[in-house]
Amino acid sequence: MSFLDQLIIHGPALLIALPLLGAFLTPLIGRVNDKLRNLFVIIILGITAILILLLAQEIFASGPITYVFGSTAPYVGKETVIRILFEIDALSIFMAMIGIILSFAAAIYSWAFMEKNTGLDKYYALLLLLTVGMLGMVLTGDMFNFFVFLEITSISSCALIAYYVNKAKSVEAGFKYIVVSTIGALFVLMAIALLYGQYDALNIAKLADSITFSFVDKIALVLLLAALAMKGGIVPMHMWLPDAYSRAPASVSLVLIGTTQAGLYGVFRVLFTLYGNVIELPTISMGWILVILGLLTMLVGVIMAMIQVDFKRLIAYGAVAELGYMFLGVGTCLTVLANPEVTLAQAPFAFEALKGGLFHVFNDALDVGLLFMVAGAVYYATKQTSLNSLGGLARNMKYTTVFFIIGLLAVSGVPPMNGFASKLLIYESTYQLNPILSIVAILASIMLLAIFVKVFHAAFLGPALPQFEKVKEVPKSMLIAMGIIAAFIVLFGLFPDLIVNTIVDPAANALIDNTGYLQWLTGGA
Amino acid sequence: MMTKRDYAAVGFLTITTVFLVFSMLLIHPFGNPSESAMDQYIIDNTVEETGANNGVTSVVFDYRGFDTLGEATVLFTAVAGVIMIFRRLKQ
Amino acid sequence: MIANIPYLAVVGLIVIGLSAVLFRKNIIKMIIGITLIEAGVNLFLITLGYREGSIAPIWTSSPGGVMAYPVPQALTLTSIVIGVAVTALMLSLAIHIYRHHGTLDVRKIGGDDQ
Amino acid sequence: MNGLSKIVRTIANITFPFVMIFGLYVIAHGHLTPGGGFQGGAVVASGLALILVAYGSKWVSTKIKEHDLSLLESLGGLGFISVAFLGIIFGGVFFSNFLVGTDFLFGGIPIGGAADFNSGGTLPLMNFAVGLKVIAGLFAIVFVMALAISKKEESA
Repeated sequence: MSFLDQLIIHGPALLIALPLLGAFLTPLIGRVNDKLRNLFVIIILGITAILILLLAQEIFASGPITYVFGSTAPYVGKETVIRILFEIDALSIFMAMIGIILSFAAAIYSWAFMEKNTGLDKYYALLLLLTVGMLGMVLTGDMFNFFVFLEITSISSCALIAYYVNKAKSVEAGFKYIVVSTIGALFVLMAIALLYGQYDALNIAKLADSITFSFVDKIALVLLLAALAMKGGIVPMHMWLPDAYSRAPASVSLVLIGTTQAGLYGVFRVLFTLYGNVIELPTISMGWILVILGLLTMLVGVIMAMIQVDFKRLIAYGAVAELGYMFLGVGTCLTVLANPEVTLAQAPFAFEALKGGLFHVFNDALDVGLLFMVAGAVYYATKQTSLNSLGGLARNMKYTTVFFIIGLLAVSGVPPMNGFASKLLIYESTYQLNPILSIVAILASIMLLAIFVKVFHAAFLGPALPQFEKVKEVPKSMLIAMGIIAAFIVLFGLFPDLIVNTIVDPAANALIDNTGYLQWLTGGA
Repeated sequence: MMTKRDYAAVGFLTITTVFLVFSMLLIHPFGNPSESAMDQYIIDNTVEETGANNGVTSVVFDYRGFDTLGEATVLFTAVAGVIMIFRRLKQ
Repeated sequence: MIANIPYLAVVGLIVIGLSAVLFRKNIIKMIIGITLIEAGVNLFLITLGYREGSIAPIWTSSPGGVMAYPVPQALTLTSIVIGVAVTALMLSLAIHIYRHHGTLDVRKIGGDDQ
Repeated sequence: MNGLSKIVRTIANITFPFVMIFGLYVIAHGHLTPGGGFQGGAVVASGLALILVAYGSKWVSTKIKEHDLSLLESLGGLGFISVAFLGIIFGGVFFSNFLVGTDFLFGGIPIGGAADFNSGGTLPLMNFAVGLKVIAGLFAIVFVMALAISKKEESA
């Protein structure tokens, strides 16, 4: 067996073990040399990214991979699943790609952005741990393991949000975040305990196979959805999100988007896979709840974004609005899927909506990430965050301005950027469910465009301000990081069909049809 | 004085309580869990498979060892976070 | 139904903890509330594995018997350690909040800024 | 934080060795008796915290630095993950218990519930690694918090 085969076989374990090893080693290497440590972190994340690509190739070619920890005999019979296993299908690897791109960009961005701060050994270790948590959440096939990684993500992101401890607001944002996410995680644990108490299993596939949708299951579903939607920042539970995003260092905000998406992944996995066999039972209402929450999220995000004067806080509310689109797309799909009278073949728009929603998960991560990095660059150059005191930066920060224009167009869904590609899918498909939905969605997009054009005008155009005369373009590492993300945005915008067909389509298929996920259990492979 | 937030909190608390009470009453009776194939397998095979007398340790470090890696990571994360939060700041 | 009465202790702990988080204004009391919720969930987890008249799942030379299920105990152990980590981080943030504001009362700490 | 009175220090001096031995016993016998790396580590760390309370963080900070604790913790974590990695090499899968049933250290299988220290495969190794990690980690948390509070007292 060649080395490459071995790498793919042990890939799922290495994806977690490698960044984890990096996190344990980072403080040791940081004692030797600072630059070496930065390089080490970037290399570790780079290798992880390559591994993810290798695995993705394998999964898109030949279906889900399972990896059992601790034994070569994966399970004993079909009745008992004893050990923890990773189960990676197209959706998992899709989310893992998002996470690793964000972390990789954040690590490069941090090189110059965080250079003048102290405590960087721990900062980089926590960044790697956050990546571990994110990857673990999306790759795992075990409910309790999911909870453990959820906690790793919460704890590391809380510490990173409170990075600027000398600012009271950052500490408060961190505290708010940890309280909210701990209670959420405990709800998740309670739900896991309820499921374990009934079915004596912790494995997602095993649970999905035996779930009967009793009353206790419904309570567990509510607990899981409430907690995970909160992690995902969906509207009645979004209060922590703007604080956390805007008070964290820009590089951390970037990765935080990934953790929010991992929360959304949890929602999707619970709805479509864990409760996938009984999805027809909760009638149509579940999908409509998602749709309405999505619309609310959109509107609240856009309206709150309008009145912000803080650059990063405004983007954070923009990010909230973007989250609404994903819920709208997925909810639309669920309304059809949960309706026993309509099959999927009769309503092809449902699948389009799901694809749009999932594609938008990727696009939102890139677009909002780029905007956060631009906001960080502006802060780095001017030490200002309030839009009222910014102005005329386009003269001195040419590249940053270009990146902001790309991000602005992408986030508000203007062709030819990637945001347009996914939003178009969502508009078209939701229109067929109910025209009002797509009208609201388009309206929210137009408002986003207006808001960000205003920001562009306020920060980058206008007369040169005397206090910003000496402002210089940001260092290369930050430009490279922004460039990577911007390149992805343009690439996705120019060839949306390619991306949709190669990675989004398998992910949507994996979500809609959970037989692939349960295959090894029900005796397929 | 109850504010709007307090009413919301009371409502949330009531709903949670009702849900939890119902789920507690509907789950299997206290002390009589249903036959668990997973746990029974572990009880039957721990000694041969892991060579440990302590069933819990064998679950923690062998059958569910990966959880323990995550748990150790959580602790590492918390320590790194606490040390980072109390770091010396540049004046 | 009647056999499930002991489980209500779990509900009690969780509700007391939640109400502390929601209604107390002191940050330390909120943290205590969260640890109470955690205790409730852990209690629930560990009772799931209890069988009437069972012994701990440890093989000794003493006469054996029915063994309690080991998996919930292991899960509880993991969850307790996670709880310790979370509490440590929350307390250190509380120390910082106290440094900045000289108080732990949430009403006197800035609150939301739009 | 300053130390406490002489009485407290004397009692701490007397109890400290017992707490240490008990904690290390719990770690070492994790695969035989109730306990394990986490529990034993917590016992040892609480013994160290006793010294911290009795003698004060200033005195302790002359003996050990927080980055040494952080280093120890990293070593514990590395040890744990390397045992798991060795599973790939010797057992063919991550976290494989490759030592059990061999003639190597800890390879034995206890028969009929008889306590045999030389058993458990990789479990004792992981217990030691986790024990080291928990001792260093928990003590580091308490120590760093105590130092932070004492600095605040000085400046006030």
